[in-house]
Amino acid sequence: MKYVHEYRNKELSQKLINKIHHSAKGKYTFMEVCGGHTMAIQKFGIPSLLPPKIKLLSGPGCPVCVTEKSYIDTAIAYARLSNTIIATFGDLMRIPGSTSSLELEKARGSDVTIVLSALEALKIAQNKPDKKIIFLAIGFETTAPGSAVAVVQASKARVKNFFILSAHKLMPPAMKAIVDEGVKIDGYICPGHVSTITGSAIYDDIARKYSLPCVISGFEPLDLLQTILALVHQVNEKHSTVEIQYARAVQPNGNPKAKAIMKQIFCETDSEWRGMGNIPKSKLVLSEKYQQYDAEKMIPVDVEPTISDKGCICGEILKGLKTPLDCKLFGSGCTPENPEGACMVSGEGACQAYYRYQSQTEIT
Amino acid sequence: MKYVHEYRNKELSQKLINKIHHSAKGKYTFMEVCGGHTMAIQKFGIPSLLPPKIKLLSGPGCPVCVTEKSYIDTAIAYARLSNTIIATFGDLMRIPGSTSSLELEKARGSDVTIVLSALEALKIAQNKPDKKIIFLAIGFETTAPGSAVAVVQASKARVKNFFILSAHKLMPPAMKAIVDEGVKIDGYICPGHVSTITGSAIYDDIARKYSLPCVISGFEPLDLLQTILALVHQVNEKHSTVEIQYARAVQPNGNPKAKAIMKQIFCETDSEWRGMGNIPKSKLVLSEKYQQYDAEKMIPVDVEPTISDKGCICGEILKGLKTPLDCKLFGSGCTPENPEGACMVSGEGACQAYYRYQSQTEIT
Amino acid sequence: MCLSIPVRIESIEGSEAVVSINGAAYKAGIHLIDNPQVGDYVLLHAGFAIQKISDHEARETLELIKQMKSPF
Amino acid sequence: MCLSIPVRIESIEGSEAVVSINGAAYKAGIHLIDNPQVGDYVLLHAGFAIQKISDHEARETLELIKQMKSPF
Amino acid sequence: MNDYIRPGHGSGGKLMHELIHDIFFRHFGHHELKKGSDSALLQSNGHRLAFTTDSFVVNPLFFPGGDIGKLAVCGTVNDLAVCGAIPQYLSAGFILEEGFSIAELEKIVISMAREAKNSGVNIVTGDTKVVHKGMADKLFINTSGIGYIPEYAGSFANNRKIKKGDVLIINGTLGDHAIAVLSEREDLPFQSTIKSDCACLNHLIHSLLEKKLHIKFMRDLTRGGLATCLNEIAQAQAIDIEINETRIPVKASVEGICETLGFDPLYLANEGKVVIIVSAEDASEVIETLKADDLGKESTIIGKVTSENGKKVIAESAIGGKRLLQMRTGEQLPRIC
Amino acid sequence: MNDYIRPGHGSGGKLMHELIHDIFFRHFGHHELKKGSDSALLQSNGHRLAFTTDSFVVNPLFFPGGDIGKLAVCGTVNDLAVCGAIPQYLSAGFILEEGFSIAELEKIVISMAREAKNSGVNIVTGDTKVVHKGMADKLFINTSGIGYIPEYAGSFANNRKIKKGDVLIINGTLGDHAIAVLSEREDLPFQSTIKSDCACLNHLIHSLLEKKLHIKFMRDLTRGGLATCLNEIAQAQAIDIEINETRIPVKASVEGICETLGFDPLYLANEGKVVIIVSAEDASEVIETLKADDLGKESTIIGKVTSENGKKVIAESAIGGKRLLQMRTGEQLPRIC
Ligand code: SF4
Ligand code: SF4
Ligand SMILES: [Mg+2]
Ligand SMILES: [Mg+2]
Ligand SMILES: [Mg+2]
Ligand SMILES: [Mg+2]
Ligand SMILES: [Mg+2]
Ligand SMILES: [Mg+2]
Ligand SMILES: [Mg+2]
Ligand SMILES: [Mg+2]
Ligand SMILES: [Mg+2]
Ligand SMILES: [Mg+2]
Repeated sequence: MKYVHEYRNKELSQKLINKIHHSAKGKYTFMEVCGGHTMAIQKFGIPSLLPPKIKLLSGPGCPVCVTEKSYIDTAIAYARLSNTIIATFGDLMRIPGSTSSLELEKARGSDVTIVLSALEALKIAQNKPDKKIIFLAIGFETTAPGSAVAVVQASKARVKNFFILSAHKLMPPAMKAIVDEGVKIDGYICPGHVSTITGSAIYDDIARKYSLPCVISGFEPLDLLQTILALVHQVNEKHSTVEIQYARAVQPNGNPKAKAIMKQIFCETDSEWRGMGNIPKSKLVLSEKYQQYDAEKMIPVDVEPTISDKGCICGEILKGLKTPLDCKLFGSGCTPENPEGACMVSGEGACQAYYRYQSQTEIT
Repeated sequence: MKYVHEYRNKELSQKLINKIHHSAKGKYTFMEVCGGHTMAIQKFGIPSLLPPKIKLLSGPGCPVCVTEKSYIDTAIAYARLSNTIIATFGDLMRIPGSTSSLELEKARGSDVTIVLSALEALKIAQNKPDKKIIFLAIGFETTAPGSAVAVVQASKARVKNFFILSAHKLMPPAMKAIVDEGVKIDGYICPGHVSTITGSAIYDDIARKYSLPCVISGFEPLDLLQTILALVHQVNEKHSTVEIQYARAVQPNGNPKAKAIMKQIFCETDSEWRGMGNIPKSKLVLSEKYQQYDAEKMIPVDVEPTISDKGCICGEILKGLKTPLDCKLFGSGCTPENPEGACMVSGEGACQAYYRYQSQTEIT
Repeated sequence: MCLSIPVRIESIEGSEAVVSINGAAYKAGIHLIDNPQVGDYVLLHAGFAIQKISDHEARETLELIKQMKSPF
Repeated sequence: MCLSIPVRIESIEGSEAVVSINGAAYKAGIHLIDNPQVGDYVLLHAGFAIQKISDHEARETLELIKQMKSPF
Repeated sequence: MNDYIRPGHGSGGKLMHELIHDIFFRHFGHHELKKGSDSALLQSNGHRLAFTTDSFVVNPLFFPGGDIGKLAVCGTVNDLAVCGAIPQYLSAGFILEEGFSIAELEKIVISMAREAKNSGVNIVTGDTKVVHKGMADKLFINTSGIGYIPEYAGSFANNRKIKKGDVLIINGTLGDHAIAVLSEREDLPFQSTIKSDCACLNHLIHSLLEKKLHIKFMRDLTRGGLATCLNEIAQAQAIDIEINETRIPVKASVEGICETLGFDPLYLANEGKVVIIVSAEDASEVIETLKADDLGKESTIIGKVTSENGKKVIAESAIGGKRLLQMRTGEQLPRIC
Repeated sequence: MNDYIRPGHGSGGKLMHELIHDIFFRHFGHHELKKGSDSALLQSNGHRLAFTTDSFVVNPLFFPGGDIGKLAVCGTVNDLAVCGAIPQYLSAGFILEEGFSIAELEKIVISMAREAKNSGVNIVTGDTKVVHKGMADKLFINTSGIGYIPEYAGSFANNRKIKKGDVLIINGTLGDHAIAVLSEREDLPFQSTIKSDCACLNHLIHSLLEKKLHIKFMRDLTRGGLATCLNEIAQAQAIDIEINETRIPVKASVEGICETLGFDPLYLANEGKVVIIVSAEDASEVIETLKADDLGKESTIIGKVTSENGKKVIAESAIGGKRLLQMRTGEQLPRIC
């Protein structure tokens, strides 16, 4: 068993689809907050298989889409310094800052290199002691532990030229903010990989205080269909509890080792989210003790003033208030080749996902 | 009048040739010590126009050919240092050192750049304050004043990253050494452009003590033919004085301003000459006061041990004891594309000059 | 967010493991995993193993669906 | 050695002069020349003017050859 | 953001198509160029020719299953062959970086010579340029190719009418080339046994044409992968295409690496794959013929033409859901989310 | 010292010839390639074709009198034309560096389109590759070209016998291209009004062929300059050539810059010059025909064939002295001595 194709079985999914069709009575709006879910939903054409009364909304689950523009502007400012190497996941390369992007800065001569892991960035620092390596630490709770490991390793090996620029965001505060904003949803498809680290307890508040069904889902079609079915059942039965559909990977207690190292290295702070405004305690930054690895603390740089997006409704899409089709720019002024907003840049940004995997109903 | 084509007049040169044929009685061997003369002689096919009893020998007048191999090895060692730029006249690029050449080091990634003047090298230093610029100061008395100017300018502008690696050689000591070595010649075609700086007095010793006719010559065919005629006359009349054929450019006193700045910056020292051994007081190095611009004094470097040439008779050719045709490697083991010795590298090295402008007698 | 796929641990050296991604080998950090063993399937994310996969739970999930009765 | 050709000084600024090489312009150092004037022909070597050319001597040399009697 | 060349302008997707249309087609304007087909089909003094060109800039130069030299021959041979031409003559233009090893150059040249011989073409004209250190990435090769259109391929080259119900066939697995090259690069630390599919397809294609099977269209997959290729076909031929994702052959390890990096195998580069459109009744004979060749062993039907008047490509997923398959938008970048 | 590519391997001289013979001719081996002529003369299904390729890597991209685009069209058109072919179709392969300005690209493409139109060729197939920043020097272009051999040029293309006494004609001044490009480069601080001679010579050449003048051989001068070109001719045709240096047209400013840098104009690159060998009796009519065209205004006889059985090139100097003129050995470097 390899835990992938087994969950793409057509017969079994047909069974779930039938069951969903049978169980769905009223109207349901569920939000998947994880961009990976958005992608999988589109890729497998799930909307074309659901009854029309079930609507899936895409939430703020793409760490790239929610990254504040000023963060990109800061990264670009660093990229323009000489003797500096920006190490980044490919995701950030094309995100538009106020007047440029990392891809464009690279094209103009900056040293911007794509890494697959925080440890790779650290290795570059060790191989090039003359340069300052700034690792763009983005991602949610899933990715933050890796950055923490890199900082611990840098500290052990006394590496002096490795820095991180953190935009690690936390998922639960955003999920709460969405409901606080008044977005009408009937349940959350909770992010499976975030939950492998955090465990399920982080959603307890949402289920209890906001009375929203929460199901932690895997990423294969059977996972998602089973999750949707579970949400439909909870709604039908007026329950609101946290269920773990993705039991093969998610422990109720998450990954204690990863949680411990995150806690050791990072502390929580308030943060801007692109299009969502300030959310309290929603971001991880290096704690006092690890300041020497904090690019912002150690490397002064002039950042150009942030210019706000014109016409982009990314924020409202992230909040689930609108869909990409509501945006006037979608598909004309804003395409994956020339993205206006962050949601069009990332492969799992709601706008790009819509653009690439447009559902069958919209096709015909 | 533009002082070039007027001296390439066929009729006038025919007059001189006739006169030479008429005046030449015995056998004559004259040496041109300037590579520029060697080039001009070959380029205009002068040997094919002279009576066979007049033989022209090429002396040590190519600053590249006489540059000791260890100098190239040192330049290569500097080229291999990081953060260092070698600025050089094109002449040195292909000179074989013991195991490499500057061209090859550049191909391997070293920063080696060609300049047209010492001031260009200084400009590079001013534009790139993070790098050390080492200017390869080669050439005889003609070129040394330019290097001196660059050092003075560097000093005035307080440039701290400009250095010279000097191989500036002096002509008269070598001309004497040749006769001391026992080379049989009947007169010197003295270097015209060296003499614009030094004036004519530097050859007085040679004319007087060695009883050799000396004529300072220009570089056009009429100049050379007139010089050869003058030498024939001196030999016929058993004179040995210093004449200035190149009067339009050479003052008896030379260029006092240039001589003064050379004296200010440089002092004389003994030096190896490729193929000629050590010659006392034959090289210019920076004087005590300007040490901070002396690469060898300021930038320590490990130079690989010098490997001596195999089979190359460059030295004997420079001394006028042999011609390139006497070399077993000439044209097969040693070509301008793959030079074995320095005389094949420079366009005015005796071997390359022979290779490229082989005289009509050898052609047919 | 958070691309992640199940990979198999093939060998372990210190805090790094060679994992097999359907046959392709990759060196992953296993700093975040307790007691990793050769043969374990783990989720790989951004160069790190972030969690072991429970074979038991994996089968359970499928079994549940298989045994579900069709509504029709 | 010592490639050098006669060039004409076209303009002077400080210790640099624009010289004309048969019509092509080049900025040469004139640090080594006393009293350089626009219109002077100088020998250019390795970026520097190294000596003025005497028009008088230049003509003299040619005249000498012209007036030489043929031996035949 | 539009004023500079970005990697996506060369990655075979939408950005590249825009550049080609806005700059090259607009100014060069020739109808054969504007067709955007694999080769230009030309008349030269009453004679019918196919003519094509490609430059090769792969890094690394050597990879499992091939090297830049083999690629340079195969790419151009294939562009001729898919147009129904018999490839005859190739040119070879080399741009060499100062410092590049002549021994490596020779290896590459030998590889080109071998591949040319195998595929029956002659390299008849060439050019060599050297640029200074740092001004090129070791070596680039351009090959241009000429072929003639044989009688029996004539009607093919004129495009038979594609009809609803016609099927699409591919001759093997997707993405092997892209992943073989990527795994060889130091910056992508994967190790695998995946080999590039790089191969000359002219004999394989010839075997179809000779049998006078009713081939309606062919195109070789290259940079933009299957999805881009199908979109090009759909647009150029004005048809709707539907493919079935479960039928598309992809090696397990290729799929795994894709999932790790966030790549889609449908957009990965291939260098020995061709998409063939035939009528449904000919499909089995075509597949049989393809399977008789080593390069066609895994040939399979991947989809069908669903409309004679459209330009969409639809993919049906493993569980039966459908989605619109678009051109790739830029270079695929490894990502974490 | 032999194991690495050096600039001289691309400078059109002896090093390059060695590389081509030892590596390319040896392994590719086709007789047309080995002829080393400007274009390969081919049979395609009974039809006679000329086929040629060149890559263009000039720095800077824009220079007085032209740009890389114009050069790319002229170079290939000329290689076809000097073989007696009527140039018809060109391919255009672009290698673009990330970050290159699309506006500049468009300028270059417009220049190519204009030059193609003027010379009557069509750009019918193309390719675009993008390499990462620092992996190429802004932009490289490859053009390959096809032409057909018209009836009246047929015998020319088969090489008439060159005889002792035949004369060599050139259509204008040497070295303008090389010096125009050099003076535009920041590292060679000359300012001059010298313009590149870059031009398509096909109409000029056509005017000779149409008149059925007894042209015996033509070759366009490019990288290696006149001296290298004449040596190639002498070797390929097994003749001795003698040229008269005073008759070789060189602009005064070009000559001056050469003397300053230690260059020899006989080895400087040209991009709109052709050497033509004709019998002495035809010379005046050929020159008259050439002079009727703007590109041939300064046509002149520069030398003659002195033996039908040799391979030497001799130059007679201004004062009547003679010397052997050899191939250029490497890139010419500016020097002080
Ligand atoms: S389509 Fe573009 S502009 Fe519109 S909301 Fe999405 S990202 Fe913003
Ligand atoms: S031919 Fe070469 S090896 Fe012989 S003396 Fe001259 S430089 Fe030396
Ligand atoms: Mg193709
Ligand atoms: Mg092509
Ligand atoms: Mg192709
Ligand atoms: Mg060529
Ligand atoms: Mg390189
Ligand atoms: Mg040519
Ligand atoms: Mg060519
Ligand atoms: Mg050419
Ligand atoms: Mg192509
Ligand atoms: Mg560049």
